[in-house]
Amino acid sequence: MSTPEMKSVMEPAAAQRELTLGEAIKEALAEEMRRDPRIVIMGEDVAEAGTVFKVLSGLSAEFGTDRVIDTPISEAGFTGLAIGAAMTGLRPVVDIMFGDFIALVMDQMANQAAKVHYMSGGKWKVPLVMRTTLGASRRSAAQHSQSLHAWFSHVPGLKVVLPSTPFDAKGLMKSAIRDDNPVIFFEDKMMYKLKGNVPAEDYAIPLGVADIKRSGDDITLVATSSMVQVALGAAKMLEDAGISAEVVDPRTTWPLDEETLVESVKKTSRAIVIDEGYARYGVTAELASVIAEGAFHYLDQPVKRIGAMHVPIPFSPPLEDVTVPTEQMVFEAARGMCRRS
Amino acid sequence: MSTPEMKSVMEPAAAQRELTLGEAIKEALAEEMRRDPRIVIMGEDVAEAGTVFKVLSGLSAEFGTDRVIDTPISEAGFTGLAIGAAMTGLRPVVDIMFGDFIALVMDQMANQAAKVHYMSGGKWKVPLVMRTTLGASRRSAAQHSQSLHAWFSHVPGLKVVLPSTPFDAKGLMKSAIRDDNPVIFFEDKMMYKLKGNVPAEDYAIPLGVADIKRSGDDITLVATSSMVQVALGAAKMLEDAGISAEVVDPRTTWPLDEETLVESVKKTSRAIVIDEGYARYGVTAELASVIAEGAFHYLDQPVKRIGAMHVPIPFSPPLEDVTVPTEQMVFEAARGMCRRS
Amino acid sequence: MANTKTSVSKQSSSSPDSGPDAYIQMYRKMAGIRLFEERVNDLYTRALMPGLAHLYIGEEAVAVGICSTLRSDDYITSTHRGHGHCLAKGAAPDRMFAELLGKEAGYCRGKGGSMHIADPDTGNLGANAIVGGSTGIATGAAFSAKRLGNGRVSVCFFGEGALGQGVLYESMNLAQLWKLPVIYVCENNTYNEYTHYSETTAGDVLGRPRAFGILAERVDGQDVRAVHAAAQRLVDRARAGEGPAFLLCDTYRYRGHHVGDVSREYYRSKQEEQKWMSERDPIGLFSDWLIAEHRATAAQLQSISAEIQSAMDAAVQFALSAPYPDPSEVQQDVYA
Amino acid sequence: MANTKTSVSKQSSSSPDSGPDAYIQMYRKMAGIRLFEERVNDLYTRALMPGLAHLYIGEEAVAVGICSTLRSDDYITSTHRGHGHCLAKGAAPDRMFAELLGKEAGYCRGKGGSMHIADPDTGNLGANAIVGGSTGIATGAAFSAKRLGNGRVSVCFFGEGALGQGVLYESMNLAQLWKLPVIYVCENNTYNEYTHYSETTAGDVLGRPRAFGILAERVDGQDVRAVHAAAQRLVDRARAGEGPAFLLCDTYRYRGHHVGDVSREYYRSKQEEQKWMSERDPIGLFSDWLIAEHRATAAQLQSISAEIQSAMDAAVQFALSAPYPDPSEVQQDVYA
Ligand SMILES: Cc1ncc(C[n+]2csc(CCOP(=O)(O)OP(=O)(O)O)c2C)c(N)n1
Ligand SMILES: Cc1ncc(C[n+]2csc(CCOP(=O)(O)OP(=O)(O)O)c2C)c(N)n1
Ligand SMILES: [Mg+2]
Ligand SMILES: [Mg+2]
Repeated sequence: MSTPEMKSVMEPAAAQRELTLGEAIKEALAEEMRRDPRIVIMGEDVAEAGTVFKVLSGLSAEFGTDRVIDTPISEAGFTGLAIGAAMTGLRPVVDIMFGDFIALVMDQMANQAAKVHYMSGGKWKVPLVMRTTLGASRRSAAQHSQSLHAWFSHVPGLKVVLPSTPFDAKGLMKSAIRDDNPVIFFEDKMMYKLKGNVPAEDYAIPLGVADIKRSGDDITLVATSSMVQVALGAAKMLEDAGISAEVVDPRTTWPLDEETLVESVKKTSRAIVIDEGYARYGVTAELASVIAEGAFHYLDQPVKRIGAMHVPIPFSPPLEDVTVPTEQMVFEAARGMCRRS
Repeated sequence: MSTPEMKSVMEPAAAQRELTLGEAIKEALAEEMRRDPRIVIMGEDVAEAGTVFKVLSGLSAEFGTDRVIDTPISEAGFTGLAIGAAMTGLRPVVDIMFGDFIALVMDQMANQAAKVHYMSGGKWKVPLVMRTTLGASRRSAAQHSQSLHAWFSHVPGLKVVLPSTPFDAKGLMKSAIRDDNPVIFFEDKMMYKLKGNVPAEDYAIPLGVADIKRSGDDITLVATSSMVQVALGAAKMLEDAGISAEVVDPRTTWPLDEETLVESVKKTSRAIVIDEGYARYGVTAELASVIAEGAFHYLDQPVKRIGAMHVPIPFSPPLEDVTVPTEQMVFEAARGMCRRS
Repeated sequence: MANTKTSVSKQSSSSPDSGPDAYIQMYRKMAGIRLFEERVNDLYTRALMPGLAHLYIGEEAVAVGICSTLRSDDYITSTHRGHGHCLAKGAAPDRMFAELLGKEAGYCRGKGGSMHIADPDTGNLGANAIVGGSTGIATGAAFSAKRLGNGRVSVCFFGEGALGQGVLYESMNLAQLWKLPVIYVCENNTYNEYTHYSETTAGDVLGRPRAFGILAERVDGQDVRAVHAAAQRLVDRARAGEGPAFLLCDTYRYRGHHVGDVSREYYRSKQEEQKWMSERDPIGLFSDWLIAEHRATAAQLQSISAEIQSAMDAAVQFALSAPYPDPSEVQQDVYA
Repeated sequence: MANTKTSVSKQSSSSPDSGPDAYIQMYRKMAGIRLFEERVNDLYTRALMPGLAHLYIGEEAVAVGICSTLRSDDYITSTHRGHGHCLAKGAAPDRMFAELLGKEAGYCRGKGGSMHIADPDTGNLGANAIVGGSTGIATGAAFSAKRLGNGRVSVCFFGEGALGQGVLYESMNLAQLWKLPVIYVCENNTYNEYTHYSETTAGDVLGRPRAFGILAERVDGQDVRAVHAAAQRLVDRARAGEGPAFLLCDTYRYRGHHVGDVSREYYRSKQEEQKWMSERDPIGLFSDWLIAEHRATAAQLQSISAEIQSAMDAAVQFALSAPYPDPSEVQQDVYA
């Protein structure tokens, strides 16, 4: 559950502290805000309400509504404002309530934030973090359930983070905040209550370093965000079926740690890529291509991709349930692949 | 240069008529507008100016400014308006001047147009065509040079068309207009003056049918939009080097004709995918994955992907020139692959 | 450029179309919405309804006052808080409940749910879960109506939170430039989720449409007769080809932003809620008036409520026992 | 909610800061922009400049009138028609030309080009090729200035075409809510590319900022003294913490939308162009005034022009002979 660099902070007894993923994110923000007065948070209902998911509860009490700022429902407007603020001495953290609403900020993020540094010949910088959500299964229907991180991953100039555990969430958030580039931080709504080990000491996890969440020999499950949990669940089922699965979490889709992915598959010679976005023209396509290219001669069958079904997410529970990858799906796919060869 | 269904219209002498790609698009629009009074065109400077690329010159004279309508610079607003109009009895064709500006309409297209039919349980329809551009090389810098069709290709409910010849452009535009779904039609700015055979008779090319633009045995070059022309150029160079390249044009990224792509690679056992969007998390990733999965046991080396370099497009000519795929690049990559094995 | 019309003609709040029957009809609709929403609350708190439920309780006079001036082929677009609009425009409670429960018999075969009720038969272009997301759509329906000459008008309902979305201004500019028959109905219920609208809304709300040359009026959104009268004028005007209008309705949501929003003290006081409920209840005010004006007796109104209650019982029962769509339907209707 | 301030105090158009030297300085800047743009035209038509060139000729009084009231650490954002703003804010012609030609010595090492000149040393946050794309950025710079208490103001230049973009309204709402020191400068040069602004702009332009409670004024954009005086008031006010303002400047672009736009008869008449050039030329009007008021002689002004001409010769020469960036630079500066 840790990168080599992080081992040291994981070992001591202090590491036994448990936080939810939501708490881990809040703690990262609070610690960084104490350290750096340039950090401000802005978004809809982030202050007294602490966001609709209550992730930021208490921050406005500690830092004041001057630093934890409620905005109008103007995603493009306050994102643009945050970009300008980031260029001129502040370090804004922007909250976009549902990942579906990033559709409203694509111009600001892709045409402005992502390009300012390059277009200015390296002179202006945009140290901005955008926090938003992804993930279905909440019966929220088509406009509140998408996982659109592939859009941002496609745009040079942006970095894209997808934490899968409380430990990672805190360490990655610290790096995101300290980064001088626009970083988008996608949080799976269904994981906010997930508990995990988070040491009390200060640590940061570098962006661009994948993590082997579980070692195995027979098949590599590359998974992102909450799909890491799904993959870990499937790995347990596979273990019972006598199959040893390695679970690799890229943690950031950009920068992408190709080497760790490829090395794992060189070892196992089979791979499934699991991501909650649409598989078509999505993250699974890139990760599968990187593996297929890097581990070509080691693969004994095609890389399998599992993502959201290519349909708008339906409201009705029995319909929604078949659109998202499950442990059972991953288990069956993996077992099939391990049997076949 | 034609699908089986289209053969008949290609054969007769009438087929010797030449049009530019821009003229072919205009002719398709004009013929459909004569046929169907529900079609209206709207966008910035589409009427008297006939668009900044002059593609629609003369249409407002024939159909009046009631059907070829200049709009304010409000991409999201008039796209939303067109969606509502499409739901209620019209068939709008919306013009987004530069493909970079689709960043402003992602909410309208991905959260509204793409989902209306599904969310309403199949009751409302959105027969809308969005025409826009892609392609670099015009020294237009980072905000006027992107090829962002991967974003739309990722969204279920949308169809995405990328014509590579005047013949295809006309036939695909007719299908796009007659389609009852939102269809985005990407035109490469650098191809408007490209000439080609366009028969005078009415024809339509179905969406979702790939076209083998050139037959060959040694390697498959899968290419989209103007990259088809690049691939054809490279194929000629390869021929001189004794290598027989097949050029396959999917013509639509969604629906995607997987079978034609896979069958070609089963024959040649080598593939390069070329698309002018960013390769990372882009169209090349999906096409390469489909091939790697479908023709796995036939491939003798990894599918190679060639796309735009992962940088904002720079203004300076010597910099911009190295960011886009060229015939030379494709030639060298293909020759390397054919030598290696 | 068009002139800015800022004058508001003060008319009597009873309108010619609203005879006694029409008023009873409006009462019936308002009570129907209230009781529908109570059932939703009940279903939700009993964990029988999946997803989120944003109740319209307290705002009934707006939807009913407006929709009672519309033809059944006129268009509306609605919001995340959309049950009231859909019912006022003619949706049947049984198929509404079925949709809210994700059942095949629902208006969208269960695919849309609470935030996406849509129905061509009643001119309902769809509720929308993107704040401000339907302003373009409503404007486009008006564009079609004008182009096709079918005399329809289009009503765009939205909360005051949508004043934060730029696309609203883009749409209003287009509507006024092209003189489209669209009415923008801003339901100012005082809160954007958990934030008071004064913290998110600078300047003067009516000044915004007026800056685009759009006729804009403000009305007491708890007075169904006033809403109806204002709407009648604006709708008639739009239908006559005189262009778009904007109607600001002051109102209040009695319940939480959604059913789960129960501890509200940190953003609004119990007293404030109590004051609205006891002094400005749209159904209470209207029934008092109906009785005082001898247009109905208390007993008549009670029997209407009783009638609706049993209709709601049946509707809920219908929805609860209706089957879910078959999972194989999931890939249907992605494309037309 | 803030009050709507609509009053415009009429003051004398000469402002206290503008002594004789300041006026000569403004003249020098305006002539400099004009001559710079003539060279751009020349370079472009001789096919020495890649890409597109949108000339500012005819609009010089706006950029100079405004920027002459700014400190060098104040911020501006600019547009596709941005050369004038950049020069007025202090950019050096040689590095501007170098950027326009894609040379390494350019402000952006050739990576930005004509539409993306940016320069931290002169507070230039960057020209922007997305219409309306910088309204948020300019507002954000004002947010920083207020937060950091550094007394800076931010000026957002945009053409009247940007009135079509919703993000402008979102930004203005934020600016007024938070009382940010930002001035929105709308350069109404009458055309959105090839379309008259009256076909794209409903209602009353000044009503738009005013609806958000923003102080808004209109000024003759061909009269640099009037622009300067109005700007001085609004900038002082913003710097004093009194919040944002909007300045509408009526102006005209003499040339095509871009250099290649030469046959313009289908959207505007030669007479119209002629009238503006002969009667409303900002440089002509200003030099007449300087001479009439004995603040300069014709000979002095001529010698200034001659000086600038030779400076431009040198600047163009510098840019033409400067090297291109090495292709290996293409992957630098994607990330900080
Ligand atoms: C674009 C967008 N941003 C944010 C949200 C989340 N959200 C849902 S309802 C709401 C508040 C809406 O307030 P208002 O428009 O006043 O409607 P009300 O709920 O008061 O009826 C918000 C912020 C959303 N659905 N869409
Ligand atoms: C979002 C967007 N839409 C369209 C364009 C294409 N475009 C470039 S300049 C222009 C006209 C701008 O008019 P205006 O704002 O009045 O500025 P002017 O050119 O008159 O200075 C248009 C439509 C663009 N660059 N960005
Ligand atoms: Mg509200
Ligand atoms: Mg203009």
